[in-house]
Amino acid sequence: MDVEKIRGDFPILKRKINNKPLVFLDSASTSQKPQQVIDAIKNYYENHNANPHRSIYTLCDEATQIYEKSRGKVSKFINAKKDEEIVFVRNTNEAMNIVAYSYAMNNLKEGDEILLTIMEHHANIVPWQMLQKKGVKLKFIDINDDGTLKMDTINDMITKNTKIVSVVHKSNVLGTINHVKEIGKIAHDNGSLFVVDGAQSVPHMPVDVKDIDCDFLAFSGHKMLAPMNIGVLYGKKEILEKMEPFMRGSDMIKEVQLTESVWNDSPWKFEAGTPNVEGAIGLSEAIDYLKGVGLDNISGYEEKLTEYALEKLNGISGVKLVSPGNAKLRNGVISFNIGGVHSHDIAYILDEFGVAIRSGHMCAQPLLRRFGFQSVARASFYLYNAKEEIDTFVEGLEKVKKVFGK
Amino acid sequence: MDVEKIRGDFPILKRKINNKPLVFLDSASTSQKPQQVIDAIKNYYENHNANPHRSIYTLCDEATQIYEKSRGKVSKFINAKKDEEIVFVRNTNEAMNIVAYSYAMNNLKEGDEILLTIMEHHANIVPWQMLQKKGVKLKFIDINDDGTLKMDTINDMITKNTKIVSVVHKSNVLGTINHVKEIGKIAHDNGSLFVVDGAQSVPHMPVDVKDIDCDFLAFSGHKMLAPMNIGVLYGKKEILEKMEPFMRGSDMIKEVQLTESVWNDSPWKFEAGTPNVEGAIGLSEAIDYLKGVGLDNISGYEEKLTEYALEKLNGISGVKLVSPGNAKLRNGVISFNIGGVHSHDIAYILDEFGVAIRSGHMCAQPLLRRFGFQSVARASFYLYNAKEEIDTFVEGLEKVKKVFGK
Amino acid sequence: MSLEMYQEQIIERYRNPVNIGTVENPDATAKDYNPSCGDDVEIQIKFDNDVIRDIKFQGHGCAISQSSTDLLMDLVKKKNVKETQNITKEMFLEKVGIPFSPLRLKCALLGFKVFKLALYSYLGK
Amino acid sequence: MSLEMYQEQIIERYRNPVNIGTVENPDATAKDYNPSCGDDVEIQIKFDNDVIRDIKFQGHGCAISQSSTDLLMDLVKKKNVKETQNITKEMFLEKVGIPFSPLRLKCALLGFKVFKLALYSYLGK
Ligand SMILES: Cc1ncc(COP(=O)(O)O)c(C=O)c1O
Ligand SMILES: Cc1ncc(COP(=O)(O)O)c(C=O)c1O
Repeated sequence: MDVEKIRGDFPILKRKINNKPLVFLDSASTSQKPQQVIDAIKNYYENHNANPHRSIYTLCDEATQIYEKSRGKVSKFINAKKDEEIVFVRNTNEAMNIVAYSYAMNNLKEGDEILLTIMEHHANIVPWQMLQKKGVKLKFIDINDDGTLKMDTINDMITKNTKIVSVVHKSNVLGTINHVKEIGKIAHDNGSLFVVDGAQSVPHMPVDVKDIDCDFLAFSGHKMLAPMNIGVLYGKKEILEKMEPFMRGSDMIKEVQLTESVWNDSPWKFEAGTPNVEGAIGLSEAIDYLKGVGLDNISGYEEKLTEYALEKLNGISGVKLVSPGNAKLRNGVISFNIGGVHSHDIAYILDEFGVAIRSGHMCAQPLLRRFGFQSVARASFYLYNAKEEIDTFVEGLEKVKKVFGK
Repeated sequence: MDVEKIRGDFPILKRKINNKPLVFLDSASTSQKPQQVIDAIKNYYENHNANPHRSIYTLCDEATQIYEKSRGKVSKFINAKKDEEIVFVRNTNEAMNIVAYSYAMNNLKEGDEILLTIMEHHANIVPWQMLQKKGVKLKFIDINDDGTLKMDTINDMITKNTKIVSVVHKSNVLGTINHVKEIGKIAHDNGSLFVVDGAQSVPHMPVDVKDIDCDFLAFSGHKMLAPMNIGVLYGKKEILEKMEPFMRGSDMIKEVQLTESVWNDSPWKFEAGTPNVEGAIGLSEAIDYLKGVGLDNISGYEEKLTEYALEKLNGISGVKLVSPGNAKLRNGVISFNIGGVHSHDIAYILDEFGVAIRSGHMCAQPLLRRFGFQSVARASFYLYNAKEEIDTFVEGLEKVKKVFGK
Repeated sequence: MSLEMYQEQIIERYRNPVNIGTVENPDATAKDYNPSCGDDVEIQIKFDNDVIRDIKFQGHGCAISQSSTDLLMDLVKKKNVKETQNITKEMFLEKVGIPFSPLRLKCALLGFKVFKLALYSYLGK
Repeated sequence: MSLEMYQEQIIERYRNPVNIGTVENPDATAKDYNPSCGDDVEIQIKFDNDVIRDIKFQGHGCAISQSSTDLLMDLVKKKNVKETQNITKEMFLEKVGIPFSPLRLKCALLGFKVFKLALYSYLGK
């Protein structure tokens, strides 16, 4: 993996922040975009833009092809059985809402249970809370102090009433990778639907839906080099087909009468209105880029960076990792605090060094509470980060301690 | 208005289709993008990209500012009272679904009525059909043969049970501009909520929500020079504040406990997950462009093009307009048929001349049925169309007649 | 130039389809739409010992979708289920022999899709 | 360099806030969050003839949000409702006199926002 070459593809890395080169360590929040993706957007609007599926002219056909070929690209990327299993959405949040509104609200009833984990992102908690008004109960699998899931408790927590098990593949705070294949087997043996939040896994490691055997997988393009507002809900064809649509309106229908309509086939029945062709081609280009580098190479490289960073952090007194553990457990995501200093102050002082890290509740308040934190700082790595950037990060942390007189 | 200069701003107009210059007459479906908008997207990703609202570093702050300033720009463009009345959505369809799911599903009950018109786009029909399962009745105001709404029947159709009146501002098939201010007054006098589908009006004419006094206005950026997948739901602050959220998840909350959450303030409570900063800056740039040319100039110019086109079409035997009427009634939208030739065949043959028109049901099947059509052809104009392009269009129509031996 | 798709035959079949109508007591019926344009085709089939005795269609649509459906009927009539089941899109297009533009393949294949649906529903019985 | 925002005073107030705690039988209470980080501030006020007799806060957050809230209390204590009602964001920031970075204005103003909410709730009574 030629990191220097990769860095050259990302124009924003030339940006100066407070007169220092940008050190972007917040890719778990959103990723930067390579020139290839930016150019694909530009090329789309300069040469092919039209509203797909709607008419019979060359541009419209091109837009349709671009859109549907991108669906095929995504399908292959996660090894889906059929392209029709890919629903284009805005982001992971929307994907989860489709499952919550269209599947759960229509199929679950009083007394049913949904099994989640304590390490979920809000995107995989808040949509399910809506089900409580139907008398559905939410249950949360706890974690060990090293940030791994208490796998041995699942069999006790799952019951005949558990209709849905929904689990994050890789935690955005801990970096923990959950054993989704194993959890999926428990869920299916129990007759439960199995949903995976792949927002942090799909961008960073090979993910194979056939191997995992999940019923749904949700992820966001913007975290994997693609533009904002394109994401994916993968769903098994037979489940999507039986589901009610979510958004209703144009393009998701075959025929509209005044008081009734015939739905379009899935996945189109879940894509109301003018779709995001720009986002689709951007995502397709991003996938090409990631495949070009190799997902295995990326996760291997991130592990090396994590190892180096953990070593450095261990040398700074007062730095406390949210969950301790080696690079194999943390996978490019390091959440930490410095005793008595709030994460906002850490992030702000690092910004003076050009270093961008996330601070706050990480959209995972229940997890933070589990560890007794209200907010944390997080550095996360991606293929374009250089080892030297970690040195700058560490330099910034020393300054934080100085400002706060530690 | 310097049309040649404007045309120079739209790179796609240099495109050749079947060796002929592109003549794009399908802007009512989606518009092309000026270089200024494309460059704004590129500049965003090359220099400012981050996930807004989430952290404390320079890029994040820039992305937040870009996003929220764009909201302010939209707010001023439609003369909203407050910036918080602008919810960023994907498109008009989603905007209508927010009102249908979050307002109507929670507030309407058996026996209530929703008043629509027969000229609605599917986006303003299908979401409301969902309410029928709650026992809500849909009623449709009819139109006159010239494509204008039967204004005199509204008072008879509106009843004390009418909780929502939702009307298209400008028809995407007929070009008719409805008297929304007047309809709104009737609705409000009746105590009904008043919703306007502005997908076709906002891009083409000045629209002022204070003057119309609508409770909601929906429109799509992609029809007004902005990128795909950014749109707007305007809603009066006091109504948005009282509404339940739609999509649930991250960013739309202030606090998340395992089984309950505190919602964020509106409009953010309607914007779950990573927002579309790219789309917002694209829309902001598009608004600057449209304001620079002047909405009044644009609608005036479109009227002139329409006049010229109608004159030419009148000279072609066999061409039948869906609704007859002068340029003042048609406002840049001309839907027609050629006796015995299906609209797809018309569109396909025109494509040989480089001319792109819409063909099909126009996402307005009830309206087409009202006029006895199953599908129609539609030419629609925008600020970048030249008079000569209409000549090419007419040349193509002559060929259609020849192919079909008319 | 791809207008050659509009051959005499297509225009003629569009104006005066041969296989239009309904079948008495059909053994299989199927209908589908082209969602982008609202075009539709409904096909009815009467079988006789697994042989297509009669097949008719009704529909609304462009010259391509309607005439290609009409031509399809010629092709499958009197054939036995097995034979027609094995016909692929590509074989159908080749047999019809009209140089359909890629842009119009969805139109050209609407009737074919509905025919397959009808076959499945018959075999599923 | 904008780290000058972290003055002695700010760090000191962050470590040892003067006005932290609760008020007995408060006449007004308000709480709000900074949604992007989850920081919160709750303010309680006891009035005496429309004069702020006692005011205290509790909260979680960064040095900027917590110390600026603490400083705000100094400013409004013993003042009368009318006077404090007229204090604008700008006036508050000027009086506190710390060169808050634009990036941190939301933090610096969280307590101010909650204080205003508490005033409204009192006046609304
Ligand atoms: C009147 C009208 N309403 C709604 C829409 C739907 O817009 P979108 O596809 O952007 O949701 C359109 C455009 O197709 C329209 O013309
Ligand atoms: C694990 C996880 N799930 C879901 C999300 C939500 O992603 P989005 O904001 O794109 O919907 C994120 C990212 O913030 C995440 O890290």
